[in-house]
Order: sequence, then structure tokens, then C-alpha cells
Amino acid sequence: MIDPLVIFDLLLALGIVALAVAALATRESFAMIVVFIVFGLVSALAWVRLSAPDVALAEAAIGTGVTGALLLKTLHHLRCATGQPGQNATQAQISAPPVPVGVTLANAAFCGLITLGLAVAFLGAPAAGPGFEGLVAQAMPQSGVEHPVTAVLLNFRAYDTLMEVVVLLAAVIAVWQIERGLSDAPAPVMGEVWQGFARLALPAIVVVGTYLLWVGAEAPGGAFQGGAVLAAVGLLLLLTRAYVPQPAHRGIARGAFVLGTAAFALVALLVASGGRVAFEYPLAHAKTLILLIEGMVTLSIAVTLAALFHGREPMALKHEGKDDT
Amino acid sequence: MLELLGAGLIGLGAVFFVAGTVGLLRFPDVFCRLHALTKADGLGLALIALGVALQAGTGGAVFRIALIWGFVALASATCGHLIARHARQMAGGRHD
Amino acid sequence: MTNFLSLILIVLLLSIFAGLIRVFRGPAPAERMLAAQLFGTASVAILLVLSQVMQMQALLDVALVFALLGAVTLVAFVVLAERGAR
Amino acid sequence: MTPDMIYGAAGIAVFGIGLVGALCAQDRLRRVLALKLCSVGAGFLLLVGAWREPPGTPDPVPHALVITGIVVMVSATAVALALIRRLHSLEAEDER
Repeated sequence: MIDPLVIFDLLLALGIVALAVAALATRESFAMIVVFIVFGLVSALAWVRLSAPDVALAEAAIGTGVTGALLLKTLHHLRCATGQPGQNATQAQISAPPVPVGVTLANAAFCGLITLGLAVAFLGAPAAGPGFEGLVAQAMPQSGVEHPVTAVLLNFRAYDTLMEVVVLLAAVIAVWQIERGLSDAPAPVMGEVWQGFARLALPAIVVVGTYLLWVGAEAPGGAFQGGAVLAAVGLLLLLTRAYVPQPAHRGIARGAFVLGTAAFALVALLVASGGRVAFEYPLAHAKTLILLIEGMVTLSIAVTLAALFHGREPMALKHEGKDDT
Repeated sequence: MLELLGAGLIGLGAVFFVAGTVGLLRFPDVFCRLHALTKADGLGLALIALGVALQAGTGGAVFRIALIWGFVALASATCGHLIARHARQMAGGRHD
Repeated sequence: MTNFLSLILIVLLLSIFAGLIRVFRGPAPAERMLAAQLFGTASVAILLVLSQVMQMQALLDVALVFALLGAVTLVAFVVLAERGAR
Repeated sequence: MTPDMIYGAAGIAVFGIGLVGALCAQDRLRRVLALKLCSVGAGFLLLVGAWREPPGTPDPVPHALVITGIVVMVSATAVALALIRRLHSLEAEDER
């Protein structure tokens, strides 16, 4: 008899492929986003089956939660700007000239070729050759933490992670350049049930985010997952308009954006000034330094993700209102 | 013994999940579906959480499972309320 | 025991996929949100059972994050849908 | 049939679907979503490469790479969506 767990894996994999097709084939944009969110959840489940709970956490919190909220916000913007709330957001683009059949066929052939190449490479790859796990296991005692993925992210390959934080910073700078202005949408009426829930849930979410950051030293978790969970609090506050970004708060926000990068770079410089290579932390302080960097990066990620969700830089536009004439 | 009891509870929980999904698919309007889904899912998850807690045994795991169940119960009640209110407003808007 | 729990996993996964039919049929956004709520709860249940099957306590943390994120997404659905309707 | 074969095939398929969507979709939002699908497909392949038969522990380096990829992808998505919103506002102004 086949192991039922294999059937579960097969069903999950089939479901993932079907959801990917469905997400792109669905006509209605709102349904498309719901399908995409389900796709993200289900692929996080698959990554759990591949024994990658850290990645599943990151995908669920960032790849699905924050990205899903971003997509919903954009869809809402597109619908409101056209002034037809109930209408399909794709309508504005239907008037575009149709793409010639030849181009579509060429595109499809091109994609098929690339995918085929990928499949050949996948099948031709040596079956489970030795990877880095031996090296990582050897170096673990010097890393200062007990969880290999955290050791790789913040010690062995800390340069990558520093650059990753810089990418987030670059993204928020770009978004603030693209969009400016104060939002004037009225606060939604959430009702008493929500108020009661929020009073309990928001502090609980903050605790969970901090816990994930803390537990990252020895088990799946860490700065990115913790930061994303904290960003969820920001998202809820922004959505319910319990907090409305003000121009005066930009200074604090900018400080929070650079906090992670600055702390990370500063620690690297300090370590390097002691006659070592940057990120070669002295063993006695490795855990403290890693937790310090992670703490700052977590705060930075939380504020940056919330700002990316809000989108525009909170700034009063000078020429606003003059366009009426 | 605890293992078997846990398995029984998990099995029962799965039955409630199936019932909730059938309700979501077969019931005629949004309020009936909401009623079916939230009750069945809440009970289903509670049973499964209890079963897994019985099987897991360690204190840390039981505490975390209790936390998860508590949060999901609160959140699904609140979200159910918000969805129902939204659906009612939409319906009201159409009649006015 | 593992086989039994794996069967439960299959049942839960199938109930998620069946719920998808409601997402496609709609018709109102509220219906789609309800289906999304089902996915949130069912995937938390799947993770709880998987933590037993794979003997991984860390999956309980993943389940906790799924529960939190499910709630946030639903609030985003409701708030943005209401704002859009006005 | 081991998980790595099953999910490897799924990853390749998802990557291909995302690629077709990114090139052929008419709607801007859908194109961004298709790119996100590509990144999930690539993540699958990396994780499959890291997977080892259960008693063995998986390779942590690809895991760290995929986490990095997820964060970079959300940054790129946020910028792309901000551009879409701005473009849409400008088009709406032009029509008026």
C-alpha cells in the first residue's frame, strides 16, 4: 500500500500547480487575489513538508500576508480611481490593442523552452550530493547561535543579509519618490466587537513577533519573520485608521528605515576595527551581537513593510486644490 | 490510551471540517454559509487542537496549542462578525 | 498512527480545495472572504497535525503565524471592500 | 516517489506558469502576480535541492537564500505596485 503521506504530497503539489493556473486564469481581480493568497498558504505548507519551517514562516508572513495586503490595496486604488467601485478593474486595459497571435505563440514557445531547460537541469542534477550542511555543522560552535539557518543568515553569510536590508531601504525610498500626498479617506466604522478584539489581539501579535525574533537563535524564526509579524500590527493600525501618517512623523520613520542597515554596518565596522574580518564576531559576544543586529533589523523591517503598504510619503502637496480652476 | 483518545478527537474534528465545507458549498445564502462555516470550523479546530495536545504531551507544546486555539477562536468570531456586517451593508445598499 | 493522521491531512486538504469552488462562484466578495476564513482555519489544523506526523515542535510556531496572518488578511478584505463600496 | 521529486516537478510547473503569465498577461496587476509565482517556483527548486531523506537535516544555506529572495521579492513587488497606482492615477487625470 502506498504511504498516505505520499498521497498528501501529491495532492498538495497538484493543488499548487492548479492554484497557480487558476490565479492567472481568473477573470475577476478580487478572486484572483484570494486565489493567490491561498496559493501562498498552500506553498508554505509544501515548504513545511520539505522540512523548511523557517522559509514557510517567511513565505506565510511576508510572501503571502504582506504581499496579499499590498495587492488588495492596489486593486482598491485602481477601482476607486476609475470611479466604478463595483466594476472589474481590468476594464480600463481592455481597450489596449490586441496582441498579434504570432507574438503570443513566440512568447509561449520561449517560456516552454526555458521551462524545459529547467526540467532537464533538474533531472540531470546529481541526486542529493553533499551540500553545505557539513560545513555549516562544523562551523556551528563558532556561530554563537544554535539554529543553522540563523547562523547562515547573520554570521556565515551576513553580507547577503546586509544587502537584503539595503534592498528594503531602496524600495521604501523608491516608493516615497513615486507617490506623495496625505490620504483623506474616512476612517472605517469597525464597531465594538472589533475594538474589543483589537485591544486583546494587537498586544498579543507584538508578543508573538518578539518571541519569533528571540526564538530564532535556537529554532525556526528570526528577524525577518518577527519583523513581518510586527508589521502586521502596523497594517492593522493603518487599515482601521487608528494611526494616520502625518508629515511630522517622517523624521522618525526615516530613522527607523535606516536603523537596521546602520546597526548592521556599524557592528561590521566595529568588528573589523578589532583586527578581524567584518562579521567574524568574537565568540564570547557573538550571540549578543547577533541578537542586537536582529533586534534593530526587526524594528526596521516592521516599519519599512508598514510604510511600503501605506505607499505614499505623507507630505502635503503644494499644488493640491489648484487644479480645480 | 491518550494516543487513541487523541486520534479519535482529531478524526471527529476532521468530520466537522468536512461538514463546514459542505455547508459553505450547499447552503443558499451568505448568512447560512457563515453560520455553518464558523461553527463547524471552530469546533473542528478545537477538537483537533485537543487531540494533538493529548498526543504531544509536553507542557510547552500544550501551551502553544492552547494559545493558537484561543487566538483562532477570537479572530474567527471577530472576522465572522465583520464579514456578516459587510454582507448586510451590501444587501441594505442594494435595497435602498 | 502516522497513517491515520496522514489520512486526516488528506481530508483537511481536500476540504480546502473544495472551498475554492466558492471562491470562483462567488458571487459577492463576502462569500470569497468566508472561503478565505476556511483556508486559514483548515491550514492551522493541517499544521497542528503535521507537527505530530513530522515530530517537529517548530510547526506550532508556524501555525501561530498562520493564525495571525489569516486574521490580518481578512480585516484587509473587509476594510478595503467597505471603503471601495462607498 | 519522494517529496523532492514531487515538489521539484511542481516547482518547475509553477515557474513555467508564472513565466507565461508575466509575458502574456494583459493586466498589469496580473503580470506582477505572475512574477511572484516565478519566484515561488524558484524557491521550490532551491528547497528541493536542500532536502535530505528524513533522518538527515536539510542544507541551511539554500533556506537562507530563499528567505532573502522572499524579502527582495516583496520589495520589488511594492515598488511595482506603487508604479502601477501612480500610472493609473495619471491615466485617470488624462482622461478628464
